[in-house]
Amino acid sequence: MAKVVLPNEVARELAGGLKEVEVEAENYRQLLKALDSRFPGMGDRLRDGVAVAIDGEIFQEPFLELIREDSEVFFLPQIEAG
Amino acid sequence: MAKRHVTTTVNGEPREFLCEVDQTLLDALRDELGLTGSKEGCGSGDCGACSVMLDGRLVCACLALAVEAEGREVETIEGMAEGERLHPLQRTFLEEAALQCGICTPGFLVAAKALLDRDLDPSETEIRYWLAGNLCRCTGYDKIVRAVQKAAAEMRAEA
Amino acid sequence: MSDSASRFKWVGTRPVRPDGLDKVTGRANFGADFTMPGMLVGRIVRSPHAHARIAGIDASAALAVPGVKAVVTAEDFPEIPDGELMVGEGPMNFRDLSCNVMARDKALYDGHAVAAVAATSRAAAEEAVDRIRVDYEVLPHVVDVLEAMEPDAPLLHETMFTEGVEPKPERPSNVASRCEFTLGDLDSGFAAADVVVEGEYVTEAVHQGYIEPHAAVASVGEDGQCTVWCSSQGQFMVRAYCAKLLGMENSQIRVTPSEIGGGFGGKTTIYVEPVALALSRKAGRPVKIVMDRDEVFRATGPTSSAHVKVRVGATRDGKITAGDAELRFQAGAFSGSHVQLGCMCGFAPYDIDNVRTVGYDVVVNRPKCAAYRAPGAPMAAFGVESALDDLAEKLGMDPLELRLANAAREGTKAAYGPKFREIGYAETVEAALSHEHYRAKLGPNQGRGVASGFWFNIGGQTSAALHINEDGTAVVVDPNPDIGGSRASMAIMAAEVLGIDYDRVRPIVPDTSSVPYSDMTGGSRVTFSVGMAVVEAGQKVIEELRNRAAKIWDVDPDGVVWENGEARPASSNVGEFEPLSLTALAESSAKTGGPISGQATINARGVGPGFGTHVCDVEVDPETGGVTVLRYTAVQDVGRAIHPSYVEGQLQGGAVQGIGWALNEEYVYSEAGTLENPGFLDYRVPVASDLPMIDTVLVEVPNPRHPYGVRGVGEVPIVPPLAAVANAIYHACGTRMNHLPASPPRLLAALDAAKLPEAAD
Amino acid sequence: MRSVRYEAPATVEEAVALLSDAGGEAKPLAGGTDLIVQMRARMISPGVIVDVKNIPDLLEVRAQDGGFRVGAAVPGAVLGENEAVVAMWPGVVEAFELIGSTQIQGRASLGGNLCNASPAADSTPAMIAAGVTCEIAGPGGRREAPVEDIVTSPGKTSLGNGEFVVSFYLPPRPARTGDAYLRFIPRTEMDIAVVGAGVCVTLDEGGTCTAARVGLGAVAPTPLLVAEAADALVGTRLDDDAMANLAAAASAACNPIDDKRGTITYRTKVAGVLARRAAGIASERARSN
Repeated sequence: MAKVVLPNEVARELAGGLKEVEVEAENYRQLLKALDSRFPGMGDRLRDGVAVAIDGEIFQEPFLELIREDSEVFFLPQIEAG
Repeated sequence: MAKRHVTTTVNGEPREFLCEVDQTLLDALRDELGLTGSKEGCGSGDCGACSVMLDGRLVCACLALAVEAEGREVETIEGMAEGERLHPLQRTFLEEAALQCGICTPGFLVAAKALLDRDLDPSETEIRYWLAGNLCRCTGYDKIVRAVQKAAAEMRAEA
Repeated sequence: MSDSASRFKWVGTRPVRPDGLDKVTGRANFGADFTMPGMLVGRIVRSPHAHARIAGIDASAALAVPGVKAVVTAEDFPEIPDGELMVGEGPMNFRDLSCNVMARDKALYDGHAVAAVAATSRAAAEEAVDRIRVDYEVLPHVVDVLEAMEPDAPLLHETMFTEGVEPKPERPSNVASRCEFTLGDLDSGFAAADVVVEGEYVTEAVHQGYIEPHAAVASVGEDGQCTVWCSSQGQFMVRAYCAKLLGMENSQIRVTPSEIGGGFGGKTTIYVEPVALALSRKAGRPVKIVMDRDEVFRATGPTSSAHVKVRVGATRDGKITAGDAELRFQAGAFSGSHVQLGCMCGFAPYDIDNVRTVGYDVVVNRPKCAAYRAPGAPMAAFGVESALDDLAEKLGMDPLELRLANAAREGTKAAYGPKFREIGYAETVEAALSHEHYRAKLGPNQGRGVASGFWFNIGGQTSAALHINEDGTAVVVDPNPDIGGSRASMAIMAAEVLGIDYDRVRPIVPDTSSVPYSDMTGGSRVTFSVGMAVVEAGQKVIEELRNRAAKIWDVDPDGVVWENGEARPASSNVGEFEPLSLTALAESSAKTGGPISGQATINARGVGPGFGTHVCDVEVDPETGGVTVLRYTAVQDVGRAIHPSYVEGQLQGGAVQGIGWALNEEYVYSEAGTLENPGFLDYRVPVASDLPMIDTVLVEVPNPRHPYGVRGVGEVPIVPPLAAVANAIYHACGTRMNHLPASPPRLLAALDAAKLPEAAD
Repeated sequence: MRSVRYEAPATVEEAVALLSDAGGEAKPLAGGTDLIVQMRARMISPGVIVDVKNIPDLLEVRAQDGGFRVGAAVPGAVLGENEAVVAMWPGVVEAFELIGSTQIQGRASLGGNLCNASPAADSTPAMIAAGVTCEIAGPGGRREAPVEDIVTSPGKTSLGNGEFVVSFYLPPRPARTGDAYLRFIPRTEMDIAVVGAGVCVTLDEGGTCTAARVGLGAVAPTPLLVAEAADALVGTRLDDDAMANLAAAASAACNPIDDKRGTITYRTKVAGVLARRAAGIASERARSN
């Protein structure tokens, strides 16, 4: 099970304050689906405009990135260009 | 309002143009003569991107009227290289990576040449003060100062 | 410095940049240098008020001026619904963008565009600008971030309800959003601390200060097809944003990037481009708009002024146990300060178990903020790095040793959550510690400050193509405007991968119709991402070259290798063949299958973050508050420097922008909310005589996920200087400047308040 | 649209005629470093621009009665290259050369700097300290006036209709006399003075100050001649007490404003600091003269 850390605001609004959840998924799309079925609305909320760090690497527009059994997934704001 | 006819010398060549009385020399160079190497960064003499030589004096072309060029000699960045041969400053700016975006570069080159034309051995402090009227936002000036020092050294060796 | 020399032929060398000659001879064409036949001059009417309802606009007198061909107002732009859309590289609120480009209903800051005219001459256009009658109903205004957060502050947007707070606010306010990042448990972190330091740190708004004003030429044809020629950090951004604002499709607009005279984040959005298009559409002729410098200052991209509170706790032996920060960023007239990024960056260099950062994005009656080099990070780092300086003093520790003891390393959980992969922060601190500068003697009234900084760096959507010309030379099609020498880096990487001479590779930056989409030049992504695409395109070319050689030799392509710019038989088993050079293969391409080219379209992955550590010496004149920067050294992990001169240049330029931010640059507003210093005379960017040489140390901890080890380098160097300078001032005179810029009046007032350094000790 | 004329008269008389005929609508153009900026910013729109640089008197530097006559349109770069003037009145030349960049120095003039009537003009306090006078031409002929009598308020001068400044007279420097000018700016170059101080002192053979003049800039609506500050020096050996009294008198004379360049408190304090520092340099020069 991958460990997923939700953004504070999303955790509060959609997950009853639960900040860390464990999710079974092989890629990011599956992960988002799994989150959405557990916390309805979360899939939409996290689809666009967020970046994700999977095992330390930041993906600005994640989609099919592989998730491992022991992966750590963090949601982050997108990083803007300077 | 009738335009004024101006006869002048630009980079050694006789040139004529028509201009408004209140048109700046910079606008005339760029818009009437197509010499867009001189840039407008501020229009108030604070950035030096429009540096040109007017009768042998370094000036901001944005702070001179085009009509003042009548009968006088103007030198711009476009006249700095001799044909194919770059001025040593143009070459050292390239070698030392003394430009990033390049918008301030023509002004710096014209100003630095004016310095080396009168003093081939300026100190770092003299270079920095001479060029204080030329703003560069990219380089932090380090490589520009080094390029001027290198060109000066080469020109001293040649002289 | 590195092993580059032995392993690479071109990577790590310092050849002359391909576009250099044009730039030293005045031939290079920047935004304002382009003209079209029949072109009109466009000028913009700007609000003289900080906040005013626009009751009406009467353009009849302006249209009567001889030579005036068109006037546009917000009515000439489609009204766009509120909300964010995904376009290009991220979400954008196009209603806000449209209202920023041309005020609708309300003018929200001094300099806000309210109308525009196009005329046959500048004089006629200016006359028309004067004759446009705008009926303003002046409203109360607010320009200060803390005042704007007060419940009774003048409200900019009746529809703004703070996001990110529970329960949802019932009343609108100027606080667009609140964000929070947490790690561990803050209370237990502070409970474990023996020493706690805290402070409030204020920075003023600063401008990117690029020397080239915004400029665009636009032409709209009768068939609705448009061309735009302009200076920006991304021609695809200009195309997409203009299309959205004008209700067009991307395919209707072709944008050709000019050379760009500096951007630093400030040209990652649009201002004059859609206005020129709207004027051209109405006038039926090309229109050119070039901003004056005062327009650049009044109406384009400053960064946020900021109010930052920091609290840090540590054990007696110097282990940081907790970090807490609250950041209030002023966004200008529309939401979108970079406070979230500030929250993430402040503590990022350190391994701290318990961190909380809270951010507020606040609108005020000032121009809408734009990105500025490592957007959000310098203000946060100013707070954290100043606090760490206090902490080191309280602990009796060397400030660099304190940083080293707490340095984030590979596997450290970053303050914003995820674990770092390969990073070189500690290496920068070690390099600073061992630098001769750090041991050099100081005189009276002199002090030394250090500070570190972090930036994520980004990758993103990128394309590149590599065309082999018929004579064996090559063209690199680099889709990103070259803001600081990136064409040289692309040519180096192309030459390296193909194994040919640098001089035989010519890079170009094409228009939007000539190359697939690419994200903007910014975020320190170009050398990394476009370089990656160039290498991939090069590998495709090599594969094709091996195929062509195989055809000529009548062997299997697997039997051909590409080495040193030549096709060779993989082994003697393949047969005895003379190597085929790129030139030979190119010259025979008609026979072997036609032109040879490779293209790559990628979403670049594998970004490596960057860290820097700066050392600064200053001297303070205790009688005038004047500060002289005596010596400056910027150390940074750059991954691998493709063209070290331009990497050094990024460090030097970033450091000097940060020095300007620390010492003299600031937006000054009048009581009426108008900008007092919209020019280079009183907006004081550093000049050559203000500075020493800026020494650089390029630490190379290669990014293993880039073919040449590249990390982005452009953003990081502006992050440490604010605190490095402020810390140096503190050590010179004993007065801590919590409010930047430390301009002479502000510093002298602080010195006098502290009753001179001797009394304070 | 308003039309503007450009005239480049060859004599002082022609210039006077052009200026007086146009009433307040005409503006003399010397270096243009203020005029063209103001025109460009549309702060002013003169009906006639009278370029005075074709008039020989305006561009001349010549020795006269032991001092120097300096044309009102002589650029800073030209005066700075005149070794004799620099040797006699280093403070005046240094103040002139502080105006703007090298580029500005190629154009900026003493006449323009004075008649632009900015309280912060660099050359004016230095000229006041050195006792410089200016020759004014006008419909009523020519007259000579002390520099301190010209500026009456920000942007306004005592010049009458049709009058303009032709030249400055730098008087012969008395024995054991030295002048100096210092200004404070936030950067090292390219700023307008936040405070400027010009000091001229004359010493007797024993080192006692027998005469002094102190000019201050950017601390009041006009450049100031501060008699009390000079009085603090005269009769002293310019010891620390005298210098402290000078600083106090200079600060006391200030009547500045708060603006984007500095605060009242700042300007008042730093005026004293700079007056003291400039007096130090001036006295060094006086001793070596």
